[in-house]
Amino acid sequence: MAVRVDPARFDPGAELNAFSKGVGNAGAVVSFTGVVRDVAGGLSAMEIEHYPGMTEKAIAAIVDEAKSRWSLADALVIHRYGRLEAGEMIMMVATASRHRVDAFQAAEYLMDYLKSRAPFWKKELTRDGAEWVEARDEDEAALDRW
Amino acid sequence: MAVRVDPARFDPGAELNAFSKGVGNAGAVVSFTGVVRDVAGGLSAMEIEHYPGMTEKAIAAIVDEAKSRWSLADALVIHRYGRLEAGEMIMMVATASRHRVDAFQAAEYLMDYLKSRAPFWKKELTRDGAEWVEARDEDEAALDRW
Amino acid sequence: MIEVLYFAWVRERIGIPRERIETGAKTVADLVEELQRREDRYAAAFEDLRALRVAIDQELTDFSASLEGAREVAFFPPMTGG
Amino acid sequence: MIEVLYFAWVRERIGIPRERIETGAKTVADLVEELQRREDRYAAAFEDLRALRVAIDQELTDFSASLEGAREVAFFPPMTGG
Repeated sequence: MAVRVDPARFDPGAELNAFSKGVGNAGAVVSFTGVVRDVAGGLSAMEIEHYPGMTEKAIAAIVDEAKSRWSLADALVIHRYGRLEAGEMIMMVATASRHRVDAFQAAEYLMDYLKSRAPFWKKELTRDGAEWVEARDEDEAALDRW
Repeated sequence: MAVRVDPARFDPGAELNAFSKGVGNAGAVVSFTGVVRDVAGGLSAMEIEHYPGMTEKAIAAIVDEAKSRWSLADALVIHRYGRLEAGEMIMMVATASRHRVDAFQAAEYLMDYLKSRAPFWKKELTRDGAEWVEARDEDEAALDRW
Repeated sequence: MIEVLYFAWVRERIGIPRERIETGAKTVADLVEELQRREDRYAAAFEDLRALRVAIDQELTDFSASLEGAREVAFFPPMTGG
Repeated sequence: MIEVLYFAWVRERIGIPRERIETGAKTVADLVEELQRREDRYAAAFEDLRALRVAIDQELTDFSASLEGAREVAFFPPMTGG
């Protein structure tokens, strides 16, 4: 299980291959990658703030919970912070299991909890200025299904 | 939307990166990769038979149905056939959407239908001989949720 | 004349991947009966129809389907892709 | 002495990312009241507690939580990671 909170760019394809190589006989690998979207009004960049120390702990706790709920051979979470340009990868989650349903469920669970329970805050920088992204009710509601 | 039915090996990481590059502003990319598992008794290889002509049509119909159900910027299906050694990639699905839930749901849908509605048949070659993999009731049942 | 295709263990039991058949069968079920009567290897392949799937012109269908206008009929076990 | 941290727009409204505070507050809510009374920028940051989250020693908690033994308290808006 690996958790990386790092401002540096990463290569999702290389990460997926390295992760898959390490999972041995797991059979099913699911990945999610999130990209900085261009927004109406022209997003020039995004700034992600986080809470060093708590971030790693919170993500580790989310991964541990996923491991207790599903049969996982391995899991990977990469989340960047700092300034990111439109089109850049923000984050990645990967899960490996013998069973595809477990790999899918665990990846969705990790995403739902990373969205609302890991201490990251996004600020969108557009031509019109800078604005903190507001948490959406539907992201909070998504936690209820687990 | 790309569908490739091909005996050749592929590089999932390179496929993921190429796919992500092409989805523009979609934001959320989900991938699934399936690997030939080693089975008890020692799997030496797997042989995948398919129905040329029908396979491509059946997969295209499954992808079209996914597009009608979810908001998808793009989708990719790669499925190999012929002889595959343990540890080799069998297949890959990728989906891209503005919304992570759509990308996840569509990828799971594609996997469920590829399992039971695309004309592929797997034969496991072990030390003890060759045996056709039997369809599992739970794979058929998985279609009911959609 | 209909092109009849066999896949996976259906192909192995019958011993050939495809053949052209001159038939007056109106439905898939009629064709299956005709084949079952031919030889033991066909009887073995079509022993339990619940374990078989059928496609007409590369579209999944069922055993009651009409063969009218059909060019290609394929018999195979449930799929195991993915 | 408690280390108090602020993130995102809470940090921006208060103007500093962290400070050490000497306080007799028993709960997070007591500490918030104390801060609100300090200056307008604190009052602005803590205007609507429903828009805020709090962590004690890097664990999410709520405003009624006790500060006994706490070394670090952090205030921030709902998270928006992923």
